[in-house]
Amino acid sequence: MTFTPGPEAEELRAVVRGFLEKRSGEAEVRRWMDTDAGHDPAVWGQAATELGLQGLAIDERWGGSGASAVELGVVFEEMGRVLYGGPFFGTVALAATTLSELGDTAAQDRYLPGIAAGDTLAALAWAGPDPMTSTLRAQPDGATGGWRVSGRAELVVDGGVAGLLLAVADTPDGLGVFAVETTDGLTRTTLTPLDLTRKLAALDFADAPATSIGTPGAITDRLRRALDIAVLMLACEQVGGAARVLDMAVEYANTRVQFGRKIGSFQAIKHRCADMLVEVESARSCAYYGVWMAAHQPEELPIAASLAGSVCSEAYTRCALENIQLHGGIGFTWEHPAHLYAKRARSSQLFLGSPVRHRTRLAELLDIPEVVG
Amino acid sequence: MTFTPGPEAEELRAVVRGFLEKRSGEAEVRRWMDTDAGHDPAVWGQAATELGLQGLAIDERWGGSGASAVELGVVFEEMGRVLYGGPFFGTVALAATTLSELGDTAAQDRYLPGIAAGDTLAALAWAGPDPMTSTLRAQPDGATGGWRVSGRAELVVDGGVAGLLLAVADTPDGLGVFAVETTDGLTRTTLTPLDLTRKLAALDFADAPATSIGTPGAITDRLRRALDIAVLMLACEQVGGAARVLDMAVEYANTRVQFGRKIGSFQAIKHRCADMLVEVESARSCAYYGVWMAAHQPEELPIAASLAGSVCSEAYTRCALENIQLHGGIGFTWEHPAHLYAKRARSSQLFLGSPVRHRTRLAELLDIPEVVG
Amino acid sequence: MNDPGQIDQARTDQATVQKLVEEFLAEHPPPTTDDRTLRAARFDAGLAFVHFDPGCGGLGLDRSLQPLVERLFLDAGCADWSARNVIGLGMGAATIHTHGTDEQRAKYLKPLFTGEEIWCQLFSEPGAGSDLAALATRAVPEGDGYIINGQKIWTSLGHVARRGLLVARTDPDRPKHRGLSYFLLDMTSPGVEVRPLRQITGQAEFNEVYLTDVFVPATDRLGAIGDGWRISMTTLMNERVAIGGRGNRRGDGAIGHAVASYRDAVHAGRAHPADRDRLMRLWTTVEAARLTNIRAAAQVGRPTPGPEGSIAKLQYAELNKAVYELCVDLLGDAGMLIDNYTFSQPDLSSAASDAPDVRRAFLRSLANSIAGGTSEIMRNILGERVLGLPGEPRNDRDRPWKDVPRS
Amino acid sequence: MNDPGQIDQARTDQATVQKLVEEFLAEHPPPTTDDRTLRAARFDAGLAFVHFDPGCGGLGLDRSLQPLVERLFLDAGCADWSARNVIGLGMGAATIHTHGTDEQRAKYLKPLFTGEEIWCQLFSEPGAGSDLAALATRAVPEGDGYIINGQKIWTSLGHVARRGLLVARTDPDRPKHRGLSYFLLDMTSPGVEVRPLRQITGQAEFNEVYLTDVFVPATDRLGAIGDGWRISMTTLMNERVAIGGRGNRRGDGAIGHAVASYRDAVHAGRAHPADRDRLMRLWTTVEAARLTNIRAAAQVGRPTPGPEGSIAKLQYAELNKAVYELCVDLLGDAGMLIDNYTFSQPDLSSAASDAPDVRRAFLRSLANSIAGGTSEIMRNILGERVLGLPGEPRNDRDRPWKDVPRS
Repeated sequence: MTFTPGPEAEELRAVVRGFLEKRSGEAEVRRWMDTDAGHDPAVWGQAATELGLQGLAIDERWGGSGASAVELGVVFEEMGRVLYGGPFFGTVALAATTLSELGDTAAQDRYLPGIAAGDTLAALAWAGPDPMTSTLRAQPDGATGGWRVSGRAELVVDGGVAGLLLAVADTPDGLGVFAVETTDGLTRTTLTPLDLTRKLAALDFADAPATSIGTPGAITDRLRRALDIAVLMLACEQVGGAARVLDMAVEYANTRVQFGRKIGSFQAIKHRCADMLVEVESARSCAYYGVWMAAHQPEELPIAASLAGSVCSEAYTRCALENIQLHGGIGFTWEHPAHLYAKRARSSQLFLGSPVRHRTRLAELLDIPEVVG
Repeated sequence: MTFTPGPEAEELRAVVRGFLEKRSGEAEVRRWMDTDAGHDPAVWGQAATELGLQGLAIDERWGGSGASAVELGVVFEEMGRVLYGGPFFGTVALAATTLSELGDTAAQDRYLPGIAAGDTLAALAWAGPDPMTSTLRAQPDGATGGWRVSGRAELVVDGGVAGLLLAVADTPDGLGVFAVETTDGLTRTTLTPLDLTRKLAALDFADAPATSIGTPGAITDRLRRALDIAVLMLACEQVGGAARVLDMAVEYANTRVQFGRKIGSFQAIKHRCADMLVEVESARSCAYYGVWMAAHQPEELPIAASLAGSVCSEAYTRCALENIQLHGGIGFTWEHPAHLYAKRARSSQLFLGSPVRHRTRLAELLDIPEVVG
Repeated sequence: MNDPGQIDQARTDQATVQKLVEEFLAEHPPPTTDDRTLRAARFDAGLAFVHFDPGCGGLGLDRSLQPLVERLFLDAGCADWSARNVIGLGMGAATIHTHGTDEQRAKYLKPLFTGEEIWCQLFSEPGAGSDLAALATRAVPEGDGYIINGQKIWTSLGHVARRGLLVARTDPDRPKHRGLSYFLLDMTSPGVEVRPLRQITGQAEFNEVYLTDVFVPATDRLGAIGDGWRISMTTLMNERVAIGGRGNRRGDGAIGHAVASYRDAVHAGRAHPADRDRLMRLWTTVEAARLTNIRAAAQVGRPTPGPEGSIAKLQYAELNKAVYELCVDLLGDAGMLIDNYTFSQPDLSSAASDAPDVRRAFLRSLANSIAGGTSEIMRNILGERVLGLPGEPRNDRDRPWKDVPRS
Repeated sequence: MNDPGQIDQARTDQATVQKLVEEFLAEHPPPTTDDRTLRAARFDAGLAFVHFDPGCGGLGLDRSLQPLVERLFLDAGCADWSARNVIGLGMGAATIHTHGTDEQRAKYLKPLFTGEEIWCQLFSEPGAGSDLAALATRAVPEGDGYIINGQKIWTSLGHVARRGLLVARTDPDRPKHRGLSYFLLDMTSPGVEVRPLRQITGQAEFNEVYLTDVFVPATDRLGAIGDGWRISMTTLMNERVAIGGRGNRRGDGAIGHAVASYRDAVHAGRAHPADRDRLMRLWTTVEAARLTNIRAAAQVGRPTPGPEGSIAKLQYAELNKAVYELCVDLLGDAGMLIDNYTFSQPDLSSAASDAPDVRRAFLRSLANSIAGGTSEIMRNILGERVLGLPGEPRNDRDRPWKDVPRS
């Protein structure tokens, strides 16, 4: 079995890397991280129209390229590498994937072309730790034939800028996904994220008018699948970030001189870098395996997603914190980029399921019993 | 607060160390570890009659010295340091402590003088992982006015050589401790211990005639206290062993030359030794604190015992395994003493409560709730 | 191993000291005595640093008695200055007392103790972190003093300090450790510029200090010319003890926050069954470290802290990071937020908050294993100076400083 | 990064090889063909080591195809020789193929593959472990060959091996790495004495080999005089891949035992709530390591294993120890016992047991991070040869070997 991204994916990577290095370097990232929008609309538009990134995995009938999770994973890896601050995760990994997986063609016709074109910013909202147990509520609106969504989503990635909100909400028939496009009955509160390069908002829905996507009670498996794909995209981001901090650490260890020697010649530093390399390669294996399975062996997706979800996020955190330690004092300053990666790592470790939760899910999938009492 | 053993205890240490170095060096330990008895009766006798070690913490009225847990801890530390193979743990840490704590003067009159004199070898037997939930059974023997003990104790430290067996057994009135002195209704099976320097046996009791010590159902707290003291003696042994392997590692690192340098000059080795030092000092603090509390603040005993029980056993195992790694191939051979310590460490880590069990107990004592469901 | 005679002496001294403090407090009741007045009187009574010489705020007693004295004054309701003048009290006083002239002790120790003069430390430089002895700030003799030029970094309290502990190079032609001298710098001198250094929490606890043609009189040189490295060791040993030695009651400090975070998480249904053992593993390790500190502090008969202080420093740093990492994990989603990244310059005048934002505390903790000597340096010290393992091959120790490669 | 053209080629080759193996198996049905006969035919068909040259048991294909071939033969019911002749198949063959003369390849590769000749490795010495290049065994020219004197250690299969991969010093006046030569030793030569070396499990998997005036003909020197270090690198790189590359199905091997141990413990009421996450943490790490191995093995276009093999070796070693430590913990009290410490000398002819005594497996695992290069050496290799970090200052590399300090 070969699950390393193939030559086409690597060609894509080269293009995306070139684009992001030019349009989302550290200076850009820092400039935009202090804004509420978090990103440069011009870059976002260019990503959509010139590179087709937003539509990469969207079917061609909706203006996308119909590529697989493997290629999309490469894009997230590259974005993770530079901490790209646009609402790509909310729009593409969460909203577009959910629309694609839920298979409601009316909704797809309505929303996917805008996402692919770069015109629509979107987000997935839920209340509580896990979308599958969201405590938002939706009820039919007899007057309009539509729905009304209520409740507070405490923490929505890209929720501050998204024009299209997909709310995961409970109904008398079970879990549903609802598109909220108006600002009626919607209050957004901007939050201060630990990771300033990923914007977060709290959303209060008060009988907000909404359209159901798919049939409430019948979308559970498809939503779970969409979330697993999002977990894998997060894992790819984490691999990109982890590899970048390893590069940064090695470069510093090869430059900084103390005690008359480059510090990388000290085993205390060298062995730490070696351990980081093992972490990065482990994470990379899990992420690549995951997106490959998403594309080619969907029945393996749950295990592959939770494997990547636990391994990649811990690897990234360990590498990002190690990178600060290795830089010494300078790594603790605001001016050095090391902390931006540490914050992204730490924050994304808690997003879409903590490592321990993913491991618990894996145990369940593998039928490894829990200890009772 | 000062809980480091005081000058008297340190004087005792010097005497015990000198004795054990002379009479229980590595050659002696190896010679006796291949026997079922596991120890040299002459050394045992000398320890009792010349040094008074068996009776050190036994009250003077039964021929002991009435010293505290602090002094007894020093003896166990020194025995752990040389892996003394005699049945001191079963006889003194478990049996004598239980007799002392249970406070049944008739039993004390009968058994403690023999232990203090070095004439009685003893052991504490129970079935199942925890003495407090032993599944041995005892029932009154109407004919004799005594009791009959039944059941299988899978694993009894020093159970192969002990003439006096204290069996923790369940009765209709609750848990009791029963002295079994005869061989009627008793079958001993010698086991192959992971740690050849601590002998283990399985004991099958089949209506073995026994005498109750204290009142069944009323001894629980006292037995728990005796076991906590035994945990602390084990912790002291572990500190002695851990300190010894650290010495061994440092000595080797200061001697062995590779790449034209003493290997201790490499940070990979040096920093490992530093971490071992931290482990040893942590373990030492917990063990010393524990025996001090046992002697001076009995209400602190449960917390102090489980603290030491978790910290010291993990520290010892880590140091003992690290010592093998540090020695490289030679540390993997039967002829080098490193493995004897690793086996003692690993084995004693599973005895009288694993670290995770001690931590769970600590959480209960500190009223730190568990997660339900 | 402690000498029996010393231990008996210590017990007697403990009672003596306790009595002296009680008498002092009766004479100067904290509720009705102005803080600075009380501290001045305490200094004069020899109860400031009981192990210092009489006349220097001390009584010539054993160092192990000092924690007892501090506790007695705190228990009586006196203000806690340990954070507000942490450099002065924790490291400066002992350095000046050990190496200062009578004039220097007379001039600096009392205002340091009363809090009238806050101290900062001017050791680290951009090019001299772990390798402190490589520092490049120059001190060139001129008239009856020195002209200082260079840049220092990581100067906590630099923006409020009146005085600084400064190490500078007086002879670049000698090997690195032997060309340094130690100065007591008046921070109000012309040419001293303090700039805040923003850190990853958004705050600026530390500063960069630029020294441009700063004049220091020869009377403010501490110890002999070229003796700066040896003297700075006194400062650093005390620093490690001060860093590692915090927190004296079981369950205090970071681990207390973790227990609270865990309870909250259990209550909110966020905790995972594996979290309890993770918490307890940290709890036991923290408690073991605390007990080791107590054991070390109770060692009598040692005039200065030894390299064992690095055990406490190393453990404190690594544990603090692990504990706050757990705290953030226990927050669940809320761990993705922070209270704020607003720029500010704390002066440490308020006592440590009882309930810090654990996310901020987590970020701050990342400096614990760097500041005051990295964990790697601590392990070197433990390996070489406590365990006696050989040093690494060095090419920087015996050559003139100016010829050693630097970055 | 792989070249696209190469990947397409690899896919074609895969189909080709699959077809060749199927045809071969049709001609030589494993159920009715004697094992050695089948292996001899397989060698002649170029299906022994498909990446070797034609005539040498190979077809000149990419190395990444070999695992596929092995699996196809195993699936067809052929015997697994990988353990029984682990040194020969895992390291010896590649070394002889890469560095041997046509005569040497013709003489040694076929009996190695058929299992007629078991090989062992004579590298380590008591004074040369991690620092292999310091080895002291001397090879002195005499007549048309060499006289060998010295002592080797850690020779697995030494007691059953017919041949040995030997590195010895031919020139003590040159620097350590440059005075070595590589020999193919006939273990039945006079002067070769093999003594079992008892290990901490009680068994003796390894041996000490004493070489006293052993004659080796010049035709059995592999490569040029003084080229021994470079050639031994081929052996070691293959060793690391062989060690790290074991186990190919998810959940196989040690972690499978751990899952079984955990189930047993849960069933018996011995498991603790924290054990499940501890198990799953290991499970995920093992699975990640397994996937990294697959990724590495699938890299086409590389004639020999690179230093990345050290990733697999390092992970395998550290994980195996941690996994078996968990297994023992899960046993509860029974972890204080062992099946036996009886002395024996395994010849590795039986496949790895499905249910080993995990206590014995734990003890055995302690050698994993030592044998075949310690984990410390693996980290050096990863740091220096994969990441490009600078080496340590060395005083042993350029001096004549005889002048370098040794223990």
